[in-house]
Amino acid sequence: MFKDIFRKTKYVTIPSTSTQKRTPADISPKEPLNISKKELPDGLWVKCPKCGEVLFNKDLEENARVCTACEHHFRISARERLELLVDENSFEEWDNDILTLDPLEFPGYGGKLLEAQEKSGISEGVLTGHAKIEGNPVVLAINEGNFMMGSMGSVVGEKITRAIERAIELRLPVIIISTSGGARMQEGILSLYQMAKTSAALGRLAENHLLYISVLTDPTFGGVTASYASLGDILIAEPNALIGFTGPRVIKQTMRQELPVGAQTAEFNQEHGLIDLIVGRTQMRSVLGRLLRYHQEGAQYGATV
Amino acid sequence: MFKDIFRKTKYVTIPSTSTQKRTPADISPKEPLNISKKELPDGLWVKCPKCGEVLFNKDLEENARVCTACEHHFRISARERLELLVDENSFEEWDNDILTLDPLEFPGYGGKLLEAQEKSGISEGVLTGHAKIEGNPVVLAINEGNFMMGSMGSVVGEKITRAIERAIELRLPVIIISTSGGARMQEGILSLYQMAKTSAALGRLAENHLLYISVLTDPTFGGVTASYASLGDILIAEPNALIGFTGPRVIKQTMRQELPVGAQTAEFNQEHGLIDLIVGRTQMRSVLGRLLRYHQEGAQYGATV
Amino acid sequence: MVQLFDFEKPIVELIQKISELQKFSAEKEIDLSQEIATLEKKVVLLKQEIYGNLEPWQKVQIARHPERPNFYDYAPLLFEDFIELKGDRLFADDRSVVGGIALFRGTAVTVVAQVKGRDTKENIKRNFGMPHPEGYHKALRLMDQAEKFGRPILTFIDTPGAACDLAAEERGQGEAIARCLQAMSCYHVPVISTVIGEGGSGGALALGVGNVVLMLENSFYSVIAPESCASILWKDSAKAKEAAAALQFTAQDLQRLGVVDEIVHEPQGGAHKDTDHTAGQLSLVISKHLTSLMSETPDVLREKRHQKLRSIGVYKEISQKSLDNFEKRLD
Amino acid sequence: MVQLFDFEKPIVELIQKISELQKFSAEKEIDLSQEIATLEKKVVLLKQEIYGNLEPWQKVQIARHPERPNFYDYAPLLFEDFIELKGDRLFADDRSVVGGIALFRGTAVTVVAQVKGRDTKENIKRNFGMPHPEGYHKALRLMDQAEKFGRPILTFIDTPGAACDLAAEERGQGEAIARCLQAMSCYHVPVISTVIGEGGSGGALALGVGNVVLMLENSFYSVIAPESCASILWKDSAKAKEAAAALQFTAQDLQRLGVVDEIVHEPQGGAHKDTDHTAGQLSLVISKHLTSLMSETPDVLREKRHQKLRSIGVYKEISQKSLDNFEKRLD
Ligand SMILES: [Zn+2]
Ligand SMILES: [Zn+2]
Repeated sequence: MFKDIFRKTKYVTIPSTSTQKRTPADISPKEPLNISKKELPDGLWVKCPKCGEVLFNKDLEENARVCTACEHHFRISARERLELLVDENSFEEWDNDILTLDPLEFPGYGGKLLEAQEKSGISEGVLTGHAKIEGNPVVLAINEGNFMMGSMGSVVGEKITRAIERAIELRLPVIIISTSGGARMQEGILSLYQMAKTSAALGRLAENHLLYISVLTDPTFGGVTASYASLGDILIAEPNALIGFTGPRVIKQTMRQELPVGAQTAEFNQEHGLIDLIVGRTQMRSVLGRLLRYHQEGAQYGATV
Repeated sequence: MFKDIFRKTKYVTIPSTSTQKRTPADISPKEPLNISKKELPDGLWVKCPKCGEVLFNKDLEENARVCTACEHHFRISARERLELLVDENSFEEWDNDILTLDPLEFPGYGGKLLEAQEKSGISEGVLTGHAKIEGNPVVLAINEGNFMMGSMGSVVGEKITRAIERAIELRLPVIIISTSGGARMQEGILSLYQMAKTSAALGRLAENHLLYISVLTDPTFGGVTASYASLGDILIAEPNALIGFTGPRVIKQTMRQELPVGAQTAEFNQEHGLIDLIVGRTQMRSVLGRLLRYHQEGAQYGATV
Repeated sequence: MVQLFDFEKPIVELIQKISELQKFSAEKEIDLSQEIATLEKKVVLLKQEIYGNLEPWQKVQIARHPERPNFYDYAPLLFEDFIELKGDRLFADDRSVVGGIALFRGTAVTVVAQVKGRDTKENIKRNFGMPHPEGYHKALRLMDQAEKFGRPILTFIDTPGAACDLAAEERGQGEAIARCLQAMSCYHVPVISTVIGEGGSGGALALGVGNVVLMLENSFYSVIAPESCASILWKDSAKAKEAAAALQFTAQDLQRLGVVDEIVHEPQGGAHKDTDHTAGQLSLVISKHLTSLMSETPDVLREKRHQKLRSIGVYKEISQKSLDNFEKRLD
Repeated sequence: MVQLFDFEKPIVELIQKISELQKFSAEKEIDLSQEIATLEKKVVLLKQEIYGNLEPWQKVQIARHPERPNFYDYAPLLFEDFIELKGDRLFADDRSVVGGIALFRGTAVTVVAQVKGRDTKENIKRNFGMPHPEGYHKALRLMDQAEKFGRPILTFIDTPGAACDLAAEERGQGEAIARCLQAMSCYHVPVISTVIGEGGSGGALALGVGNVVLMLENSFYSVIAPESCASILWKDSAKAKEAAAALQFTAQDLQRLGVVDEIVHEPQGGAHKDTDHTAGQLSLVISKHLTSLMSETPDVLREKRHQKLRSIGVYKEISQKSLDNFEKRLD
């Protein structure tokens, strides 16, 4: 059943934004994750959108796509993340045979789905499966930000729910790595209730005393923040990742409230008591590995089920 | 076993303070509950310390010692409160045979105890027992503010703990009515750990799915706020009662912070989400009766023990 | 005076016309009773036509009607007693969420409801019915207590959405909602959630994880406000009407999609035309479901609620061969 | 340079005298080795006498010594790994309370500790080691997780007391502490609480509900700060020394009173004279108790902790006859 399905992204991805300082307006549901995809002539160089440093693409790859000058974390795909985190050849993908329908026949949804599939190279906004991290078996779900902002419709909700249910069967810990604009409006109420469905599954996981680590990456918002992404026993964020419930643009539009610089960053969230740990991408594997080890079944003194 | 042990207070109690507006400095651990006891020649008249109205003592008694002009709640003794709350002849006192020792041989403690006993007419700072409120059986504990500020030493902690333990045996709800300056320093660490002891007993009560209503009256502070008084399923306060952890005088002395007028009142606490209900003394019996009725054993759909 | 919608104007105009005719008939002593009777029949038909075929956007308008009854209007009609319990025990008492213990047809229940204000002053106090995290923490505290004491839970949903300001972000709006979802899904007591007005997104769903989900006929319950949807999709919030149709968020839509179990009838024109009648309908429907839920064991109740949630979603599972083809296309 | 206390001055003066004699002896080439040897023996005796008979008030001074090792000094010496976890998930991360998951001699444990600052800047950040409600909420969250995952809990107490300001009152300081007390008393995992510096009142007790309570030799643990006690009783906070004696709050007193189970030895003069040694002692004693606790079943552990709490307190039960006499006296 174990199958290596890592895919290489085919393009050098260069976000075109040149914002030097992180302000909350950097993200809104309207903004695609990779703002543009320009291929440099030789594909060798990338300019850091934060510090402006021009980086060897190879150096960037080797540094987990974290700027070697300023530690800016470039957005990466679910499969890139998988490759960075899990033990080689340990990933077994689950439920990639569940495909999205258009139950509301929502204007334009069909086209958007096809486009997202082309762009991301995967069938939906989350990758789920079983893997090992530093030898520790774990059930893993990773949002794909390139797929309609990683938004949650019926399929994302179903795949995450099934992954959690299998973790309960297998008595394994769960790690979910979020990148999402929230619930996917094109599936209406069905998307909204995926929040309840995934949360319910996590409720069962918690009652089974199984560990759930939620890793929040840039950006995580809306119905995903308000469901599975916030329900971790341990919440880890990548540095400077924007995390919140309402996007800054909506706050500005509806409340006429301009968020201060630095609002909704990982650091802001930690200051306000909402995040356990901020972990740089290059350290993530080690920290997850240690946390999994300290929660191994049998390591416990006597969990009270 | 049922025994009517209501006692009438022997004096007309007139607090001498003439503060018109409630400010936090009204209470401190140094301040006795009834600031002075002046007997008016005929004992017929009492002046309201809040609005200054001169009231017929008889009218005041008939109105549960609540000022008929401004609704100021006069401080009352545990036995007066008992009489106001429970069904006639329904009170059975428990554990009045536990007496206080002076384990640290603390300077002046022995004398203070005797004085408090003389003044309050009871042996310690809490009255416990079994009673009925509007026909609903309940275990009741009432702090006696006249006994060393209702402070908690070994005996108060032990009596409250025993009352809770008996409630578990009898499967009865518990109501504790607090008036206290906090832990009693003259018994040192033993007083401090009464906070843990009473909280532990309430933990068992909660695990048994038995109702605990905590009624906070003026004043409730320190180690009592930081233990049994705050652990109610439902927290009820009397109007304008001062409730807090640190007394306003200590805050002023240690932090050089002057509390705003109205701080630490029941209303302030409710505004800050810390109190469920503010109930005037004349309504207390009815509200407690209804709450007890709605929590009767057997009324539940299916509590999950 | 009750505020009128555009779509109601033909009815009002016709009624006005009748009254003019009556006046004319009286003044001029001309018998127009037959004509008037015909017109009055036409009013009935017109009402049936208009109110019976409300478009989604019209329902949104009714659901947001400033005189639409809120929880405080229904409470004294639904309950023999209601003891309001306040506060999250952490930070504040959020007045956009109201809760407590009520007596419903003789059964003690825990009630949690979202409440909008009736005027500007009250709306400021209640933040226009948009709860902050402390509102959800209060809801959670009261519902946890219902679970502890085996008391059924009734929730009433009526919010444009959760508060969307800096304060809400600072205090963890997302987690507050998520905790409600998780907790509600795990309770062993009957939970009935009723949408009585606006059901705005995650902020509404936080009280919506019922064994039974009910909706008043003219309420709506949506993943996103129609204006925001239009603004995101078509960069034009004025296209809210189109968005309202696309989102399929009426009670009838949601029943079809398996989210709503029963629709509670409103008087013609909306609940605000007759609060007593609406409350009576609500009471009947809630009572019927509560009786039925209370006949189940706690474990079964919980499992059924879970299964209900579990089943929401539309997708297809494809064969391995189709999958291979699909993947080839992507490569 | 390490700050000196008055009571240490005779030792320092004697050491200075010896060094003067040595200098004098070297300069003048006079043999004073015998005199110096005698004086050096006297230093040892003087140290034993002074440090071995510290009065309560002197222990308070050592416990509050600005260079007394805090949790962050011990952590790398006690644990093979320590992953700090922050926040209460409600309002803020309180830096006067530090917690996380640590590896202690191969066992994963949850650690919660109070931490004072080492300088003014850090003290402001850590509020002088005085936790606000969010600190206790964080502690509770982390300890609840330890219970969930069956992980032993180690708490380290070092606070002058819970924060005593308006903000603390607004956010429910009393309830926050009470919730810790109740939760800790109900856990099924081993809980070891160690007072490493100041144990200030309810704010300290909130982390003190252990199966085993340990105290460093020169720490103290009191129902009230001696200054406040003196101020209340004798209207004179300068009488703190007398209050310190009356309150009986040293490790030795608390062991006698049944609260403290074992005293952890400090190097002569206090922990700050040798942090490594103190950490080694701490590790040994904690390890011994942890091993012993982990051999019990969860239910037994919980019951024993409960019984320990249950037994704290001194009072007498009198006969009915004595009671009658007592009541007569009061009538
Ligand atoms: Zn850079
Ligand atoms: Zn008055």
